[in-house]
Amino acid sequence: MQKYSGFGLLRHALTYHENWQRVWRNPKPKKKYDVIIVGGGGHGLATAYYLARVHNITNVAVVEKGYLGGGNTARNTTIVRSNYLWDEAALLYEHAMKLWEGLSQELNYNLMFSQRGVLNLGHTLQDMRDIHRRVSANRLNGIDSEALDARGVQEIVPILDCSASRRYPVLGASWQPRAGVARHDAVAWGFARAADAMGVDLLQQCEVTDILTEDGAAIGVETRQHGVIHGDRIGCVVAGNSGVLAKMAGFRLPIESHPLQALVSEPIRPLLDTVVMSNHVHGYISQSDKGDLVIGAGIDGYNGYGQRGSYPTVEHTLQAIVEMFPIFSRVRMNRQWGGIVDTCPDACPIISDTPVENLFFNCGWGTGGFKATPGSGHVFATTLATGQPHDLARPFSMFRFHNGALIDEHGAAGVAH
Amino acid sequence: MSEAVNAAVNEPIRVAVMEQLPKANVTARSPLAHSTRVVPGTIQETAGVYLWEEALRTHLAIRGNAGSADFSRGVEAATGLALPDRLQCSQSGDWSLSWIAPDEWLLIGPGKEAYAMELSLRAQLDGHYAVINLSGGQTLLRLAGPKARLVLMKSCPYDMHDRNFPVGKVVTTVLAKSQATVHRIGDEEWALVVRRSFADYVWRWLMDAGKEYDLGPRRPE
Amino acid sequence: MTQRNRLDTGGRIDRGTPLGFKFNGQHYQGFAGDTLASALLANGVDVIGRSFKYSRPRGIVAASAEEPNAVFQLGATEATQVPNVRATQQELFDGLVSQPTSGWPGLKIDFMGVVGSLLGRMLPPGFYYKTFMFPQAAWDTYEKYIRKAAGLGRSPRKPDVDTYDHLNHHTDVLIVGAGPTGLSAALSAARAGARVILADEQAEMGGSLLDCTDKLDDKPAAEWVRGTLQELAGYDNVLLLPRATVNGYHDHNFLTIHERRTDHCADHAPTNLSRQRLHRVRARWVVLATGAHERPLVYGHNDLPGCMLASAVSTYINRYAVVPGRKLVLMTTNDNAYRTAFDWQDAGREVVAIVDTRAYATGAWQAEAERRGLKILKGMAVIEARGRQRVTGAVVAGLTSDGNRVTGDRQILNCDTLASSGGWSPVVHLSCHTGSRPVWDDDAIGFLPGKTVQQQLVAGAVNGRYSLSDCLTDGASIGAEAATKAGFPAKPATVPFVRTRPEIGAMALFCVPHPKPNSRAPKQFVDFQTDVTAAAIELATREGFESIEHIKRYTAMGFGTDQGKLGNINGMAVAAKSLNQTIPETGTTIFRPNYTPVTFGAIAGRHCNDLFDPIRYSAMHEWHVRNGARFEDVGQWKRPWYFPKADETMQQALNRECLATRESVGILDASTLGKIDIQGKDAREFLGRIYTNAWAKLPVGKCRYGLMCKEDGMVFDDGVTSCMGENHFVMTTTTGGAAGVLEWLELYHQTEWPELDVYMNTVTDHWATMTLAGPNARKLLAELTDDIDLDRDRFRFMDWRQGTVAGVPARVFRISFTGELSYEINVQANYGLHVWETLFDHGAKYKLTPYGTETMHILRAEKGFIIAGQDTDGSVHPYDLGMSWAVKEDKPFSFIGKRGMKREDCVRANRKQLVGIKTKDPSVVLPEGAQAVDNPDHPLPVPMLGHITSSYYSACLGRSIALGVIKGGHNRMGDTVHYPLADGRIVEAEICNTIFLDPEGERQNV
Amino acid sequence: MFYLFCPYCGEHREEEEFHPRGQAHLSRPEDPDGCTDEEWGDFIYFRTNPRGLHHEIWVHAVGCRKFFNVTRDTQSYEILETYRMGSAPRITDLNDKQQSREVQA
Repeated sequence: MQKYSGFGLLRHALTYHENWQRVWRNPKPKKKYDVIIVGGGGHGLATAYYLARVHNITNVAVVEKGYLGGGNTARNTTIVRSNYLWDEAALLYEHAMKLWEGLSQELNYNLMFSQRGVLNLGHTLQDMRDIHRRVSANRLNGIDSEALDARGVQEIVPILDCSASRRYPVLGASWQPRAGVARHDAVAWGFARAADAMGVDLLQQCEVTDILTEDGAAIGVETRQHGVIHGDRIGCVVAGNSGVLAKMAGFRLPIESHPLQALVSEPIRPLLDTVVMSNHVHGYISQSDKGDLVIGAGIDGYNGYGQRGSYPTVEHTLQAIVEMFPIFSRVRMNRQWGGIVDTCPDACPIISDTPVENLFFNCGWGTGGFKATPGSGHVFATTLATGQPHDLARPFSMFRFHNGALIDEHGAAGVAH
Repeated sequence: MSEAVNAAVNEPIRVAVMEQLPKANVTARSPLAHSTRVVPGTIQETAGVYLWEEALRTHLAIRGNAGSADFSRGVEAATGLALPDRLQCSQSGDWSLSWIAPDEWLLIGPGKEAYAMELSLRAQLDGHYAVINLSGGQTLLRLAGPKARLVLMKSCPYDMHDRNFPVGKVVTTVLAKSQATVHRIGDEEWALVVRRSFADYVWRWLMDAGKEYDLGPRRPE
Repeated sequence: MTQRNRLDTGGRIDRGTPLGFKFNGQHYQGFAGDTLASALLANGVDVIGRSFKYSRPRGIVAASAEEPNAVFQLGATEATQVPNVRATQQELFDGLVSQPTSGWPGLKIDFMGVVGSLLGRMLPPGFYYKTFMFPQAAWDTYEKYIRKAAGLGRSPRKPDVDTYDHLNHHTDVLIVGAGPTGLSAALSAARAGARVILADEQAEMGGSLLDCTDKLDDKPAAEWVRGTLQELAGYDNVLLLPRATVNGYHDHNFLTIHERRTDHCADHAPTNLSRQRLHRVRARWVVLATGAHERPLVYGHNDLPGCMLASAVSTYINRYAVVPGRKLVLMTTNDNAYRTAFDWQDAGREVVAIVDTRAYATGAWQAEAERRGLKILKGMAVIEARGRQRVTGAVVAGLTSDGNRVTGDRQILNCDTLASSGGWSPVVHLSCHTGSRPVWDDDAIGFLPGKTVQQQLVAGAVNGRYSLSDCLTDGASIGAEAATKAGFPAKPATVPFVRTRPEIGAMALFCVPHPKPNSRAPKQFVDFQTDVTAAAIELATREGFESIEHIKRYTAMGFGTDQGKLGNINGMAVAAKSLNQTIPETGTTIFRPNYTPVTFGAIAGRHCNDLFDPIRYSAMHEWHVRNGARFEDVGQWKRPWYFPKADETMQQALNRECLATRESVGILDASTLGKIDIQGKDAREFLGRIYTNAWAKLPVGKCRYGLMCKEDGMVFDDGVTSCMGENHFVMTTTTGGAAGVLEWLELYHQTEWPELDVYMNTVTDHWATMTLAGPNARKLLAELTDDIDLDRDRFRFMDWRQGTVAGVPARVFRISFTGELSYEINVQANYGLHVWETLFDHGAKYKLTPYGTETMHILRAEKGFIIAGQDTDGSVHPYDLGMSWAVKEDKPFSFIGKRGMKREDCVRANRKQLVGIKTKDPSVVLPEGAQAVDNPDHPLPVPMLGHITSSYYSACLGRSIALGVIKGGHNRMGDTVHYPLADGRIVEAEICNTIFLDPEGERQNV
Repeated sequence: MFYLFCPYCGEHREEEEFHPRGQAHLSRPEDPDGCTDEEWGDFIYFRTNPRGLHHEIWVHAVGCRKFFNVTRDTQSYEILETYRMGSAPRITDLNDKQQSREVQA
């Protein structure tokens, strides 16, 4: 793998950048792999990387119907945090957080992971109860987390309107200083480059049309472009399309695919250095290193694979942003887009074996997948390498929806007398 | 002891019905009692739009099976109004009967007659039906004037155009972030039924939307 | 400075109305009818910005929405700042103040000239992925510097002084674009009687006709425009929307139009008028008549000020009477651009040469050029521009016929303006917003709208029909087709006759080759705003970024505020060539809303500040305000939280309210609780199915508490339901849950059990509800009623009675959420305030004390009553709550939740169960949310047992009390657990029963 | 933004008046108590979630408050039909699109 550095850049500049190597190969598919990973997004590529790096399994194919990192990896608002409520989720996301720290150096690819802190605002007394509950649990789980009052919030984000005259005044927030954002494309590309360098075949423009089984066990995939590719184990990491893949294998998932929208403003001079999220007025916002305000909100309520959502969601989101930041009223929205998120009933992922032997699914991350990318790949690599779940992944079996052991991150419904 | 329970001793009471208005001289306060005083503007003739509350009317929801001849006959016998078709309103004098849903209608009339009307409906109806007194839970707003339609277009996603919303039509739709049952009662005359707890919000919204058109209080007769 | 580039005659500006404006601190003058861009060009302002990455001087390139460089900060005051306004779209007004947004280090300082080109070369695409990694901790520092350079304009620092609003429309035909195509489409549709909306982004409708020198029916084009607009304005079924950009095309023909109502008048809007308006349009049929953008050619140093689009040069001359230079070189791949040379010449300026890339260019246009004495260099191209702050010359060389290589000698033409035309790119953006992919068309040399499921028609240049007469005819027939499809049979309007010269075929050329490889050639810019060059795109493909999406993301092509309107197709062509593919094989990226940027405020509309969200009030709200209540937001309701007296702290107020209630009588406004009226003969059966407990035998006149679960067995709401009659119940729900519960009930009724005869209606707002609680409640109530027998044995706990309270007919429910003797009085809401005030008139002797939600919470916690949503969170079932008494297992119907709460995980031991928690130190109030542990010294992560759900200081008990969940808590009564707090304290506490006060329930039965 | 034909109001209405309520034609098992955990879990959580033709329930929340069924393409978002509770869809295959017009109830 060609080493990247400032010095290397200078050297290439002197030769007019004519000698840069390819970041990954365009290999011909082999007939058979030890592991086939369906889905070349961040999670799939991370899985391939950790299979090779941690488990020394390099006879691996990543099969991607479009281009690498072209799904939700490329469409999210890049927030990384680990301050989840329930132990199972918190430990999984914190595992990811620890991997994020130092990942640029490990991959020799600057992921622009910027730990500028995330605020989750509270606007009602119940919000504040939930915040204190979560912060308390986080701290005992070893996750940096603080509960702030309105004044504390105002100190961190001077441009946020924390006055009592707002419709839903800011009462406080939870604050995770280690949380932040990362450059989404770089995550996919960094993992891809490193995995490729260890021998993983990245097969783009290769669409899986069927999952082949024999005696209740998966043996390979049928692809539109390259016919049958065999694999000893198959891992599906196809956010937004998990239901479609599951149907090929003959079972259903407790998942519904919904549109999730995001939007950006035109680039403006930086004035917001942290990530601000509000469940109650319903919007979240950060500012990228390019100057765009990156904004998101909730999912649309209907199933949809259209990578676009409904306009009222955009309206509500910007109403929320203008409510929190009245000074942004004259800033202009440049672009909106949508991703397809697989939502589970308990807002937690599925990292699991399935009714089909040798077939494993990693899906259902809902709106929270990006932040877990390295952690998800790391634990799913263990599943694919050993056939047994990683300890952190064990609670996330799809069969929890049969026995009832859900991990309900929806949290409190927020109603009170 | 209440009449309902008293009666239960002899014959099972099916539904609790009561006169809800005081006999004594007690001041009623409409949901907008605090706001009606503050409509801006005094030059009534030139306003593009007029907004006022027709407070303290009788509002009864009637539920039943539209397909049953007995039911429609019973409603007509009690109210003097034919059961209106989908999205329509029957009107006679002070009373109006609006379609709300395939099994629901809204009867609006003079403020003091809710109890008598409910009794009369119950006397005429049989089988599976319901009458629900909502007189305290909602109020009637009136919007009028050449710009009234524009105010509605600012507020509701529904098609307010003449071709789609002729006089006589009734539609329940979104109004800002609340809802209203909108009835077109004349070329430039609209009636809006809104819920009590949202009335202040709707009122402030409409005043704001009408600002551009020099909103005024009740249109001169 | 004078308007040295302004012509004495012509144009559509009003020389009688001069307007003063400021740019970059300098005062200038323009005329009414100018855009900011045309006024700057009139004043000879060449350099209007510096490029983002390489700090190169940049000038105005285009005349409309595709302008990449002239992006300014507008605003005379802090509150009226607007970032990133495109000068080509901003109408001039008197007093306009503008600033460049990209002037680092300063417009006039030639930074790159100083530091040389090597630093520029250190910034290839993706350079940041490859650098700034070491040491790990330093990224924060690097990033601070990177962020300093980020962004164009700036956000205001003060709240907006203007307002924005929405207007909803429904229309038969929405026509996007009022150029020749849109106007003739509108005529056809309007005459048929269809409701038509015609929207155009410009101040004046007419599009290209406003700067066109062709005659329509032998008259100036503008005359036809005037006549057409006059006719359209006369129809009451037509709405004309100028200054209105259709920026988004959403599903089922929903489109948003951003109208700038006052941006052309002044810095901010006049009173009572919204600054901008968002039209939300549902159209039966949409006609896209969006036209095409001219595509510039890519060549060396093509970003120098003075390099412009050919059509833009014509627009400035014909529409604004501005000739943006003296000596023109025109490079073109097509006949159409010859007009620019003719316009230039007609304006009395020198045309140095027409450089036509086609060796075969011999036709009517060439003949006209020759007739005019213009020099044409055929089969040649400008390979680079010369100059520093502005073009001073063009280097011209021969081209091979395929356009791939340079041949022959180079010559230098002296000029100050270099116009180029590479043909047209149809404005297909809107057609792509709902997922349709555009399709490459070799004849049009551009992408045309693809197949769509929307009810959409396309006409004119957006469909590759570029000639004026084609646009007019196509518009007329498509307009008629749209009206017909919308139910208004229509014939195409007759269109005027256009005298034109025949055109010969254009050449598909995008990036002009250079004798050096692109990597070493002078920078050939593809996307000006993001500083993406042809070499950068080639480098991306060399590194393996082969998908057009990868190329876009790696190079940032198209990510500017112009979204690559000028550059994207050229970029795809460069990529295709580099990958040895055709353009359709390379594909295009997806265009997404917005077409041009839209103000946040306009999208938010009036849903901001006081109107952000409804505020719901009870009938007694005014009293609460008068009496100093502090309010709590519960859902959309404002509920009194507590009623502090002067100088009281919150805790003091709560202590007073609690004690007053327990010792005498308190009153709570409970109107916000959801109330659902249920009538019908199966109402009882229905309740039995949706509640966990029994309803079969509840007699008329009685009330009962019920728990509601979802199918998973988890509690989601609760409340008291009263039997009003055999066929009549009134259910209460939590305040926040009311709407959701009613919809839930209807869902089951309408989808699962339509055979049950029940009707359900909300009566939440109809009844004002006030709860009298405390030992003196009966005495007080007795003073106000003479027809309700309040005797403890005849009107018992969990009974309800009808009667009169304070002269008002009422339903009185003897139910209690405080554990005290308690009556809930319901009267029609119009009389709520009267009854409430009368209670106070009589209540003084009992020290009647109003209390809010907080005291209610304390009083109920003393009794161990749960609050759904606070003590439950969707993961606890009734048994977890210790409420097995509220579950009737042997009902004939398997009620909702029954099966769910029997699942394996729901019946295991060690579930989190609701218990009481008493701190060892009675003065310590545990924070709600605190987590219990058995061993506080356990290393991280510490195993947790469960959290505190409710916690208060109880003045009645003189100590703190709490409810919380503990793993296996029901079997751990008396155990000690520890609560480590954020401040380092570890609070010891004992697990106890949830009922802290009056375990026998005697107080409510007195 | 969707434009849905409410089969009870007999008109198209804006999406803002409706709430989606998930997959249609699921029926609650006759004998919940006789279901295994797996069967019960399947009923409450597992969905077909198709890319393409989908039958789903919507409620005309701000309007007539009636629930009804919608046949919709989850890829193109085309509404192929809407129909009342208790009736069966006419379109069960995307190839049947040509007969797709909302039931004008």
